[in-house]
Amino acid sequence: MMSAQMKQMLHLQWKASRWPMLPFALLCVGLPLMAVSTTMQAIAEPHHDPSYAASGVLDMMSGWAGMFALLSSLLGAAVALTSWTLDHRANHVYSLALPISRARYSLFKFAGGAFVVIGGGILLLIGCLIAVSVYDIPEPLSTYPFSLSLRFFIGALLVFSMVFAAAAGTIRTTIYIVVGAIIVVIFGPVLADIINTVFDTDFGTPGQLILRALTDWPGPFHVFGGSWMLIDV
Amino acid sequence: MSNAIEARGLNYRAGKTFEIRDMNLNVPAGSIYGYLGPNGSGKTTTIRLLLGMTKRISGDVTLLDHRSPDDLPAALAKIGYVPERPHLYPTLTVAEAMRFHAAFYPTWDAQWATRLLRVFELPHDRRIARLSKGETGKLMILLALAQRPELLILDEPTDGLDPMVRRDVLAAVIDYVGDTGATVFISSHLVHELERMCDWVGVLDKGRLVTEMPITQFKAGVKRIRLIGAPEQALGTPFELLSRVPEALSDGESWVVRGWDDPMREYFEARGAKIRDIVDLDLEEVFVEMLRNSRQGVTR
Amino acid sequence: MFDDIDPRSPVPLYEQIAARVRVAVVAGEYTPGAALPSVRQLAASLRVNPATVVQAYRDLEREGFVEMRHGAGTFVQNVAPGLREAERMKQARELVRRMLAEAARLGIGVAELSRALAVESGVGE
Amino acid sequence: MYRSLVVSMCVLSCSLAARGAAAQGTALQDRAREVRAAEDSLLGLQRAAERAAYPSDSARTAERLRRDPVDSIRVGPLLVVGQRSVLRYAEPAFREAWSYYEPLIGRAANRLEGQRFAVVEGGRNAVYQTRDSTRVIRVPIGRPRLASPELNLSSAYHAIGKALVPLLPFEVRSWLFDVWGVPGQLESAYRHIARSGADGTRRCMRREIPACVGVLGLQGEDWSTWYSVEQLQNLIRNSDVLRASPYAPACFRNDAHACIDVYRSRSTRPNTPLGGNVRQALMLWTLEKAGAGSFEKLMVPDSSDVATRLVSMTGRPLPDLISEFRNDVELARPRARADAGRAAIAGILWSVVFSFFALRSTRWRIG
Repeated sequence: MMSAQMKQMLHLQWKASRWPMLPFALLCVGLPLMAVSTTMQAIAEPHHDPSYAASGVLDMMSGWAGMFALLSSLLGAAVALTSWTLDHRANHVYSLALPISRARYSLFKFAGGAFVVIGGGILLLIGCLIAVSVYDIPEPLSTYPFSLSLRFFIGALLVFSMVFAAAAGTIRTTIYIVVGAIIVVIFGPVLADIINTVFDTDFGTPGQLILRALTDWPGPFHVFGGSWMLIDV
Repeated sequence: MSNAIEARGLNYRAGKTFEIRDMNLNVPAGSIYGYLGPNGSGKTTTIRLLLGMTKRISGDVTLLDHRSPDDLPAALAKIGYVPERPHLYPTLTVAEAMRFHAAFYPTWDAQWATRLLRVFELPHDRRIARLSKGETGKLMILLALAQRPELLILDEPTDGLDPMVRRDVLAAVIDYVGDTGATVFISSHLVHELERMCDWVGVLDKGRLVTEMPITQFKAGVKRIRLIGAPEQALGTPFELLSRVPEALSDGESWVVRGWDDPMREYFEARGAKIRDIVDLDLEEVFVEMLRNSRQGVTR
Repeated sequence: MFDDIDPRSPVPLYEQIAARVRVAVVAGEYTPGAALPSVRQLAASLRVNPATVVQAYRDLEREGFVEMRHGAGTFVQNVAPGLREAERMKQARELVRRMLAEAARLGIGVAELSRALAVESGVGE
Repeated sequence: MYRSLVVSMCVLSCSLAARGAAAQGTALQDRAREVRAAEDSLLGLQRAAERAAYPSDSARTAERLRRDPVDSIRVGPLLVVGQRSVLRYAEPAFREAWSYYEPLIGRAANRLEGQRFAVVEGGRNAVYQTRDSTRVIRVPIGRPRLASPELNLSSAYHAIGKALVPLLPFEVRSWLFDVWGVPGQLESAYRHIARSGADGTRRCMRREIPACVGVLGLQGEDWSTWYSVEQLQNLIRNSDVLRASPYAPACFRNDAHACIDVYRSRSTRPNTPLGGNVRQALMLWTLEKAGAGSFEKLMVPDSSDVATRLVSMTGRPLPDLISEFRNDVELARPRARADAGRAAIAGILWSVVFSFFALRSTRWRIG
């Protein structure tokens, strides 16, 4: 059973994020419908050779893939921001006066946000299932509503947890993070170049290293590097 | 437990201008403790230090026998806190805020909360963002009271509220104290408001706790004495001299003293000074003279 | 009845409350057996510390004006006639003392004062 | 304050997804082309650098050569030349690629004796010159920390393939479009087959093996096995030149021969339904199946066609062979689902890590 406190935190998250989440909810259902319907319209145009339907669908779908990923990360970021803004607005005074530890409160908040993200994933799944059942998908293509929705949910959860963690900090910690990132990006390559010339070593530039560490498995952004196509071979 | 709040050697610094140095604060259990100080003297900061919202440099704080900040959740479960500025989630309605609050406090008294809601005439289905200032203040007090705390910490609870609301709020607090004997720590810069209800006062000025004593002692025999030919040195006085200033219109001097008793007239007569007048002072005037004294460092 | 309680007065609040009750009792406003407001009620309505009210009631009880019955409340006693007279006199003298102090500050002599008293009370009747 | 962070993160995730999507569509089968393009551009860069370095800056060149001298290593019969810093990364790639080819090509390895490969680091200029530039195969090699090691391996495969192509007879070379493939491209082959709209490919997809044989170009240029009449009509209709052919009206009246005549009359042909990649994948797959000595059968310098050679290499009838190839390709169909599962595990783990950071959210927020 869910504790009364968790229930209240969920309710709070719901009240805080329902209006900002409305456009996201519409997009989650609408994006797959939009993607599939425009694709199907494009390949149904008179001058389009129907025998090339499959390759047309694949091309269009790879164009839409980025939109799914973008929506996923925007959803995650928006949920994270809405979960903390209320606390930021009053300097966290109310939550600090509650008789629970700070970690427990943050965990409640995290869980509340994660529920909203799950909701987004479910809406996207619904949209995907509707989209692939309404339209005839040309052979030999397959549809991947479940794996795309899973990917969407994971991507959103990931961005949510990152932004949530950053927003959980004070302004000071955020400044540290941003300044640290800027230093790595600006001075990292210079430093790496100096080290490489002086010691004749061959580290890559930190930027490249970091990018690879982030995107290759099991890096945190790996999920954004895979296939975001609802319809694929 | 003899003290509901105890701070020992509290140190804090903010920037270059404000600091709290070696503060010792004792709020006796069961008392109504008035924490007085002009705006900017550090009342709110002290409260945040006590409640573990602001990090102190050093010092020990004990709340209801729980050490802060290690054992804060246990202490906070028994503390009703009303901050100086609204802190509730503005998107919740009044009823929702009450349900939220209730979930976190095992001692929540739903029946009494409902009664207070009626007494305060709060619209239960209105969003907090749309409440008036007075309504928000009343709701904050309602939440703090309905959790039936052992210790109420009120930070300027009536600041900016109209007299009607002020009266309702304080009456509710006193009603609760009369019922339960809870401790109240109430900060204000409005002295006369606290005058009738407090039994202890702490006076804060520029981060320094100037004095801390029972209010009867604080007010005992406080007089303004207008003198002609006042002695240069005020040594060996049988009373406590809070301040002395030259009179504006005559060549006399005006002394504010504490612990005055009529036989002490002798002190002046023996030194050739003539008493023109002795006037009673209220708490606010004592407070003002106290601050003047502490700032000028007049000899005691 | 407690409207003119003045926290700024040098007279302690409990003393002021006790004095109001005493006056009411000797003036016959409170008949014997009548219940005083509960501590909690009176404190809340006056916005004074409940301890202050308790102290006032205790003083009154010691002086024999009221009786505090545990759990039931505070009730006006049947005041002995001697006590009633003594209290009335005490109140009268208190009034006069205050008047004299004020007069002294204004430099008004006792003779002037008693003349004024005669005039005022004559006009008043 | 953290809003900018969010924006940059969204941009990053979006671009990654775009990259991922692009990769899904093209990268695998186009890796060979990319490597070649990179090589060509490197060649230009290198020449320009050499022109600049000779002779005006010879002192600097000498200095660079002193610090990082040119060396060579032998990998089987192959000779790999390059600066030591680059050779370090080229060597494992070449060894692995050669260990794949050696059993396949058997005694033909002798024909590669002394074949030179000049390894050039991407982004830097080579500071040495080669004597016989026509015989030398240039190989772009990246530092493994920057470019993935698989890319270097692919470079090596490709370079050795370049050395192999000249050994083949004309029929085989032209069938392969002069390119030797990279092993393990069955998934890419599946993508090509799935994308292709040609009637023959569709029928191949539906397990019609003769159609597979046709679209793989194993029956010569038999277009009627590639495209249906309607498809040919569509293709002709969409081209001004072909539409103007005198045979076009007959073609539009569903005369299949006339449609072929349309192309003949313009000395052109329709595109092959499946590109070189699928043929190259079939070739390597067959070699792997056929085992030792089969490469020599491929090399026999007579005019027998590829189909015949495939049969003689494996000793199996062609439909049997192609059917098995088709099945293997279908088994190699990319599994998006499995990929999502792995990404999900990583994503959830990272979310837990980040949530742990969030749990450490400080209570010292004011003052």
